[in-house]
Amino acid sequence: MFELPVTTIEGPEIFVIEFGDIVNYFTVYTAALFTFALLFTILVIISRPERQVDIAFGGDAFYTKDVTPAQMKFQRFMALACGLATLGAMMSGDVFNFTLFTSMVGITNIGIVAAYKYKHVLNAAFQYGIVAMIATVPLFGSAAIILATTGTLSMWELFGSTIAVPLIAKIFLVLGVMGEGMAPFYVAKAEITRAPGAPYVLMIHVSSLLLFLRVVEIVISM
Amino acid sequence: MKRENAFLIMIVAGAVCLAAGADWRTGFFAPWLAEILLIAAFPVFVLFLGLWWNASEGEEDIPFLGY
Amino acid sequence: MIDYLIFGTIIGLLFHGIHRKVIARIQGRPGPPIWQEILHTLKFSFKQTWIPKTASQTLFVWVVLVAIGIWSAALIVLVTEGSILLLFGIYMLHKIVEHGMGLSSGSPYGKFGAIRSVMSAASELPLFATVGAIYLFTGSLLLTDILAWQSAHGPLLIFAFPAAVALYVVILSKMHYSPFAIIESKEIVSGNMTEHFGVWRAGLEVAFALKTYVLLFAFVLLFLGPLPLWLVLAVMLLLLLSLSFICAFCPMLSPYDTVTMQSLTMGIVAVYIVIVGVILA
Amino acid sequence: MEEIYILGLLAVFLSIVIGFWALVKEEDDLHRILLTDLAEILALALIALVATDLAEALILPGLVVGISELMAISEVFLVREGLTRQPERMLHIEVMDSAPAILALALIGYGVLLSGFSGGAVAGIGVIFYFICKGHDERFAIFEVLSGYAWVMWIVAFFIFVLVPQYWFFGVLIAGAAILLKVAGKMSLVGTMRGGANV
Repeated sequence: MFELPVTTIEGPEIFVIEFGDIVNYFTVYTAALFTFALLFTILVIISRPERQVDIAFGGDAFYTKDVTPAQMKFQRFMALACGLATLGAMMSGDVFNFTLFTSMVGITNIGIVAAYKYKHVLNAAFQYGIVAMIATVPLFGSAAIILATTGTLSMWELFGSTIAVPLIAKIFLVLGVMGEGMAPFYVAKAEITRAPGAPYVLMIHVSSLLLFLRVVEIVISM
Repeated sequence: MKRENAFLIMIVAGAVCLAAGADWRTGFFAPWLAEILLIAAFPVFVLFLGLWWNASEGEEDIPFLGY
Repeated sequence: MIDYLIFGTIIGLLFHGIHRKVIARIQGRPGPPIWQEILHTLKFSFKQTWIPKTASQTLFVWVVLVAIGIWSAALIVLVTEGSILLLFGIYMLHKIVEHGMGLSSGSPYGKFGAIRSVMSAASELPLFATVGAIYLFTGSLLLTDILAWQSAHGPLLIFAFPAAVALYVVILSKMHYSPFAIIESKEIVSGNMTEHFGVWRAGLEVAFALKTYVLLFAFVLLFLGPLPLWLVLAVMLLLLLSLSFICAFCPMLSPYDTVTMQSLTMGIVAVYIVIVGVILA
Repeated sequence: MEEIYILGLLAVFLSIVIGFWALVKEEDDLHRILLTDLAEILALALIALVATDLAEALILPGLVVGISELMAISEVFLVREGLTRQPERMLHIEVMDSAPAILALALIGYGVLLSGFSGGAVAGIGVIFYFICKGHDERFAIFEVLSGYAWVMWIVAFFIFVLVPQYWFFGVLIAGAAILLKVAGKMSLVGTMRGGANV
């Protein structure tokens, strides 16, 4: 019943999940991304945090921060939520749902780092939060412009050759996803990486890279 | 990890790899199944091959660690 | 299929050995024999190994499996002539492996490597410029269609030269000893690979060999079109030699210079795409 | 129609430029949070420009996401600045001793009468008013239970719509009551979670 209009970009469609007029789909590409996100979500569940070793530069001294899983309950939960949001964004067949999942990833990313009480990590989380928040402007803006100019938000319609999506909406979409956690704003993320809890911190990168890969697919297909 | 266990897993993963490779050539099952099996089994095969090689047999000297 | 993987691993390791040899010769050292990296991998897999007590154990091991898995998948995409978007998606996922490797060990050196890996996220961006440029010309991202287009029109190297340069920079930034290889530079021991030794390092060597093979192979397929296998291998070797020359002559850049260089490449290709796709179209 | 939309779009773009420029210029972090909230409103304006019923449906999730992000970074800001002390009671007037129960009851009653989202908001204000006047001991377990039930009702209503559409009116009533509980519960949490003992 549902035929993806373009298969020359991301390979053939595998199957669709229908919720009324919201139709999620898997192609070879998105299924691969989905599997990857699933793998790392499972890793978040089953792995314990690492214990960071800090060295005092200029000497032989080092000390280990002891972290137990109980202390990391909140991060673990947030990382899990982040994984689920990423999974949703990977299979979403609707631009607005995609933007919602993206902003959810932004919120959970703030949550993952905000629980650490180190000043520089909190500072990075704050700056990152500001960027993530203002990124919702182009993010939802692009969805709104697409809706206003084409009358639909379903990727099944938008990917067809009959509908021309304005360039500004595409640029906004990419900018929005980038703001929720991608490249130009990575300096804050590099600070965040200093927080302990590798499996959970890693989820920040997993989600943002996968989102970026997905948005590239969406923008090229539109 | 016990030497026998590592060996067993390595053999199983290797067999899956070979079967997937053969399947992909002959087209007996769907090619995507062969591809997925291969992607899943090949890393396991590589790691457990090494683990089997270096697993202790219980008779070595204890290596000198640190100062 | 498994034969492709084993072939790719061995050729990739051999390429790494040649890479080291060429660099050594340019720098006036005798250098190791070219099969050194194969021996290296075998040596690592024979050595005793364990997981550091400070590490996040599951992640520490899984990251190695994931590394081999994604590059096997990339090779399969190339062999079955699938979508290059998927191929480059896998390249991006390699970033996660880099982070995971560094972060999972708890070692400060690994952590520094991982942080540098986050900072050099700009190295992935030229890749999408490449994908965009190829799409502008061929109207498809399936390797089958791209190869067919090149058989009909001639190699993309001529039509989309800046895109080829961008991909070249991308490959360069992932080579060992490259000026962009800040994540494993020696002032932080081995960067994010520091704590992965023994079997884990052997697994990573296999993954990196596949990575080198896949990236060079992809460059040949994307920009020169369908060639017989021996010619493909010869061109890959030539490409590798040119990369080795650059690696031998250039010092390691500082992290910020690396990001600047890669962003500049991205910018140039973006301007090129705008000219070709918007103004000329 | 088309021209009006373009005109509106231009106005919003201009505001976005001004807003972002202000954000770049601003040094004080607290002011930056406020400016961020202002910028967020521009996203809502962009959605509102669509000017159909669908826009209304899209604004709500956008608003929720914006508010939750705002609350998240405000919390980060508070922790970073070390502002975790309980605020002392600022306002104390006579009506706050005598009236809270009756006023809260009236508001909640009116909220129930309205039902749905706006009803939830009114009832939530009633609960907040009660908490402001009488103090609170973070009895959040009750609210969690309440929201859990509301969620279950919501799902039940959803199934009624999907499986037995002829009973849609029943479904609407359940969903309306559920969202009333949910919004009232959430609203009453505003400004009360300050990390005190959870009883």
